[in-house]
Amino acid sequence: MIQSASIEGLLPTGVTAERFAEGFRWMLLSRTVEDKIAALYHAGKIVGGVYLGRGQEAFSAALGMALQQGRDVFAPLIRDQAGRMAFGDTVLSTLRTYLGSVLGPMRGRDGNIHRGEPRKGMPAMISHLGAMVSVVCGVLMSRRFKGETGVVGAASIGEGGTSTGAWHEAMNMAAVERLPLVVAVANNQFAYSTPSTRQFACDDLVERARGYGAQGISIDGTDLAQCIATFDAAVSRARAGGGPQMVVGRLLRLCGHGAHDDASYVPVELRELAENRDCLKAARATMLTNGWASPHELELMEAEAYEQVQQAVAQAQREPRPDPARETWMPLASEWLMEGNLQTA
Amino acid sequence: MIQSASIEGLLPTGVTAERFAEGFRWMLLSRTVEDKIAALYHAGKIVGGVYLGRGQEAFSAALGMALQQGRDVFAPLIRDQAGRMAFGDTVLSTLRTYLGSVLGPMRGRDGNIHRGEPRKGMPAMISHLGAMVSVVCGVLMSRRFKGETGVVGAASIGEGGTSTGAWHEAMNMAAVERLPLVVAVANNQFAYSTPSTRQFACDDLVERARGYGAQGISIDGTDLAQCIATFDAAVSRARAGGGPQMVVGRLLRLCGHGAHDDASYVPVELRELAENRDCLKAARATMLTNGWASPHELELMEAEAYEQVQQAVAQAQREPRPDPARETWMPLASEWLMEGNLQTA
Amino acid sequence: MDAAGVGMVDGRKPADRVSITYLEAIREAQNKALREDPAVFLYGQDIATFGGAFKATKNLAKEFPGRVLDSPISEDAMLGMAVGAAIDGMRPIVEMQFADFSSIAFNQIINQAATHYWRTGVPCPLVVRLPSGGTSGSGPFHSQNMESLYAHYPGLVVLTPATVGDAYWMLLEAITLNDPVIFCEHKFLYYHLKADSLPEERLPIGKARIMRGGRHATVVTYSAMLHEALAAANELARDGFEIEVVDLRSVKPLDTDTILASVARTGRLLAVGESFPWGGVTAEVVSRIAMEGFHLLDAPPRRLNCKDTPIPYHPNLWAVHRPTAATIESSIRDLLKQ
Amino acid sequence: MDAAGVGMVDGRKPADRVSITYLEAIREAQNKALREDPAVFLYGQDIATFGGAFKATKNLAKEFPGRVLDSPISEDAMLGMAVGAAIDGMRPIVEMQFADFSSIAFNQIINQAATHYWRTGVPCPLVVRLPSGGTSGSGPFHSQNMESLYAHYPGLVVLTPATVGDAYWMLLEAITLNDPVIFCEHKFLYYHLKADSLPEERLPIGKARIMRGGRHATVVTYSAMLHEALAAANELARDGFEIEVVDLRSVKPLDTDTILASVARTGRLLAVGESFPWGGVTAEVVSRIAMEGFHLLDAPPRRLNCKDTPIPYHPNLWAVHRPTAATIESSIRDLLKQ
Ligand SMILES: Cc1ncc(C[n+]2csc(CCOP(=O)(O)OP(=O)(O)O)c2C)c(N)n1
Ligand SMILES: Cc1ncc(C[n+]2csc(CCOP(=O)(O)OP(=O)(O)O)c2C)c(N)n1
Ligand SMILES: [Mg+2]
Ligand SMILES: [Mg+2]
Repeated sequence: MIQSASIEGLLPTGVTAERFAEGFRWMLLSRTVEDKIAALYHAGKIVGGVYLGRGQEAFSAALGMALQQGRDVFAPLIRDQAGRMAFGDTVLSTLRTYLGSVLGPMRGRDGNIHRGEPRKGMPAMISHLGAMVSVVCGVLMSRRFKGETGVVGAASIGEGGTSTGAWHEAMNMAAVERLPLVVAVANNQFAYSTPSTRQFACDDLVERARGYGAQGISIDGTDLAQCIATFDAAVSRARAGGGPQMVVGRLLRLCGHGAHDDASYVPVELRELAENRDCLKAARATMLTNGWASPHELELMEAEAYEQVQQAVAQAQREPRPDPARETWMPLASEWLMEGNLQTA
Repeated sequence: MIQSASIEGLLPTGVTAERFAEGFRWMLLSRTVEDKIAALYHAGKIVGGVYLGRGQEAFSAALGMALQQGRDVFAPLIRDQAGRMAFGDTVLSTLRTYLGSVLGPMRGRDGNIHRGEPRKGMPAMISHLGAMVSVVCGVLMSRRFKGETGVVGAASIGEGGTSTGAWHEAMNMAAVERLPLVVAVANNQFAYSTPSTRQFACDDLVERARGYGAQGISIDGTDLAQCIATFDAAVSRARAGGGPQMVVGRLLRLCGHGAHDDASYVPVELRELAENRDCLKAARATMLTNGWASPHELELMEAEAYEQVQQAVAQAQREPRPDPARETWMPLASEWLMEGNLQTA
Repeated sequence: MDAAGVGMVDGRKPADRVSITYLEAIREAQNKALREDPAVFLYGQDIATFGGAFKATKNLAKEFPGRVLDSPISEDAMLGMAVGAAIDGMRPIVEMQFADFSSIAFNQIINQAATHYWRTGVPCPLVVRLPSGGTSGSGPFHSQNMESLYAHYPGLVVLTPATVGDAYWMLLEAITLNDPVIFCEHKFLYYHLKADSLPEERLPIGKARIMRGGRHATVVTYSAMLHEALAAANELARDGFEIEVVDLRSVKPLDTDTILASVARTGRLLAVGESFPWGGVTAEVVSRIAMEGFHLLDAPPRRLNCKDTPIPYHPNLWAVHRPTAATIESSIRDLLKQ
Repeated sequence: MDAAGVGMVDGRKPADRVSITYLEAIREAQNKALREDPAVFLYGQDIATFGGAFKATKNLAKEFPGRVLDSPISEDAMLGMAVGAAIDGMRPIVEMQFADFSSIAFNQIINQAATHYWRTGVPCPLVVRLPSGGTSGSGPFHSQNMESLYAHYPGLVVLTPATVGDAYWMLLEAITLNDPVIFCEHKFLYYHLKADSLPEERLPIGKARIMRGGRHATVVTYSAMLHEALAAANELARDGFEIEVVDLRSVKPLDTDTILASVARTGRLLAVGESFPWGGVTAEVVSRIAMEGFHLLDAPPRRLNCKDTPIPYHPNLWAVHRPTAATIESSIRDLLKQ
């Protein structure tokens, strides 16, 4: 029953041009959305905080693409704009949430990365890191009880989040139940300002897979082809009954923790290195080099993404904001069990 | 900074006859104490529950022996009667606690395995499994702040306790701080009634060491010589700055979870096997075979242990019980901050 | 869930049995729920083959194969798992081995389960069973009453059954609710409290019950303290005092109207709870009645809780740590004098 | 700790500065504690080089090398570690990045730290700093007030400073206490609240402060709500109502005497808190005054809390979720009519 971990460096990719291009499109769209959100944030137009996935689009998009909405479950985390959209979240839902439209999935009750649509297989994250992994386990248990087979559940986590007890308990539970869980660990070398040396003391977090009885794969998380091949394979193995899969992506966060943070704590050397590791630039270059798109076509794609985002912004900005007078303040589905509001008692 | 795990099967022991005999004495004393406590429990003389270390004496005693009271810290757990005494806890303190003497270290406020003497380097466990490991980390941090070197901290845990987030967080923290922590994982194949197959899904829990950046050793926890050699070595490595050490002992609990539990859920095969794996019997045989004690000497030792226990029982039974009228009901050390008792307000 | 199985215990009619305990009622409710709703499953430490630390799930794993599962010692993940299953349409019942260990699941309960419906509009129907409260010799970590903590957070229903019938019917109703329910079972009642049979009538969740009518004072309480309060009322009846005893049954929602109506009759209020004195159920009850029933009160309201220390292990200390019939009686006597 | 550094901020006299914020006072108190007591150290996420999510520890890692440490994202172990260090003689100050994340450390706080002295006789002196309370746009998991949870459990001191001076002096005093202290700092006050300098006088922990005298009604509150209450009192003063405003400062212990004395003067009580309505500080205050000051009250006491839902993210919703000067004012007006 127990799978030992295999730690692989480079995978033969076998990724088609179409699939690579699809990944590139999600990455591009994600970057475009987030650049816009960052600009809106600095213009004071955003409600609450902004946390970007800059530099992590390849890893995230590949995970989202490997899953099937309507069948699978995906609990994204902070830096998963690309993966969310690849899984089915829309630009409009994103901007509605950030701009505070009441038509967004959280109706103004929660915001930014906390948005989700559980009925569409995307649980809404709570802030407490690690807490969503066991929730995905629960959806998978539910599917098993219902006799649905071939369902895969995925959850994202940062390297910092692996220090939580919640993450550990969920990984262990998934392995004990041999659940079809894929956990994507984005090791972007920082948790807010904290470098990995203050976060964990093994060489590569993938070394933890074996201790859970999960299969572990460690990859360069900025290489789109490798990400696609790896997540496709991990999802297939999980779907086929291979038990939990842990994919660790080596990355660098190409921005601050949030839009408020200039990341001045990141050493200069690393920041310089960083720009050369921008996964979007790399994927764009691959598109060109392989002739999968001409410079003009790429420009068109970029313009298209930009246009899509502009439209969503315009629409979300026109939409109503939450109206406290129409808000029901009803935390229970069992409405008859709500007492009158104590405030005015 | 990172140590990779080494998983070793058999160790050259190099354990002297004296040291082996010392271990045997602690084991014998522990078994004698616990047999008495179990008898008292069934006679209705014990306050609260009783949890025994039967079958785990070798593993526990060896850990306690490897440490030095006054210098080191040891957070024992449920089945550590042998290790507690080897570290400095006494038969009398044990029986005072179980028999409810107010002169016991917990003064009737807490009982049985929850007793401790933090000032003597033995924190008092709370029931929540896993929670004591980070407490030991804290004592070690404290010693480091104070500039004390060569201090080792040890914590026990069962295989079931490794499923807690608390354990994970503490292991990781210890590795990040490279603390001189020795964690003894007693894999006795059951957590209460739950077999290991429902608890974890790796082959051997020692496989988790590497993922923390700790050194891992897996041994037969019923072989006293191997236990002594292993813990001596692990404690030395930790003391010398080698960072966290994880020792996994393969065991079988030779009793119910508590004295109330007949362990009927343990499969018959395993129970039969079990008797042959009684570490005390094995150590006794080793003593005899090697001529380290004659049958007569062993009988004397047994009689002596019995006598010691009987005396402690007699004394503890004569001692006063907690008197609620003399209890201060003072949860704060800052007494002036206690409000009057609300009850009679 | 229909009432077909009413009064049936272990498949036998109550007539065949001498009595049914509070614990058996809990087991039987789970049995019935498993029988009637395929969405129900049970998850907890040692609950399968072993039937649970208190035997609240005895035989259920055998009767419902694959639906009663042993969990690892991972309270946080247990609750996270339950939330995931619940939002996907299942109705998990999670047993904490002791209420005290729910402190590890605290985050998943208050932040994940409790907020889910409000944040997303998707209900999160699950029940967390908490074996609660003090029994002699159990000590600080196997005796806690946590209803006051959970009731503080929005989005939870917190139940505290005090009778065999309520243990049965309220658990069954809890399982049908589309919200996370914290079900506080009192360990002291598990074996001690017996009924001849399961009552056929039930009171819905959210309604308090007047357990004993009276006109001199009202005691509002719940769970094990109900029985201490009833004993105190019996004692006082000898001296001609008629004490009304209200069983809250659920502490959130809290049935203020029933308490107000009682205080309107008696003019005097004592709130009794076994949990810690700062805040909690008795503070909520007394403050509500002070606000909404100020002019009904003929004397200052009173509270009685356990002492403000961890729960002591030794029976000598434990016996005076929590309220008892004797301390309740003496508190009522003082109240009657005012 | 002596008072040598009084009024000194970042090594300069207050005269050199325009003002000092609530946040700077917290930083300065930690600075002074680190300077004067070698047993003090700081532990938390991103508190070293980065100076913390709110910059409450800015520059301290540089000034006190090796004594301000970044922790992994492990709130349970952070608190366990602090307990171990505390019982070994150190005085750890743990920063939670947001109060809300202390739900992960909950078990170590209520069961390990809070019980330690009572169980073993060995004190456990540590401070947990909780950046608490709502700020616009922060949502359900970055806005919580958890003082009511922690105050419920025996063995903890729970502080809720509302002024720059209290933030400073109470934190310093907290560090010297031999008990675990939950220090609830309000994020809304961090940058908004300024004082010209640190006051030289201080009130000890455990004493409430009458922030504004009055004779028509008493408002009892704490933390950020103090400022809303003062604004409401100002507004009412225009109409000739003199409202007495009591700042609790510490919610456990809770200074009942000061409240009683105030209610004796005014005959009317409103308790205001920002945490959830069920239980909590306002319930405790109202129930105590109902019990101990019943005959002092000329009208039923009142409470005002935030609404019984998770804390909403959108400013439109957030603005009406918690009490404000306007809702406090209207509640006082109603109270005055009774
Ligand atoms: C349990 C918990 N503690 C603290 C936080 C505050 N926090 C939010 S994001 C973050 C850093 C996360 O780092 P990592 O997991 O590496 O993800 P990254 O931000 O790098 O994508 C922290 C500490 C939190 N959300 N949850
Ligand atoms: C967090 C937590 N959950 C549940 C329990 C109840 N409990 C006490 S002992 C035990 C089994 C422990 O098993 P293991 O860790 O293997 O130790 P062993 O008893 O086998 O020595 C359980 C579930 C607990 N003490 N703590
Ligand atoms: Mg990171
Ligand atoms: Mg075990």
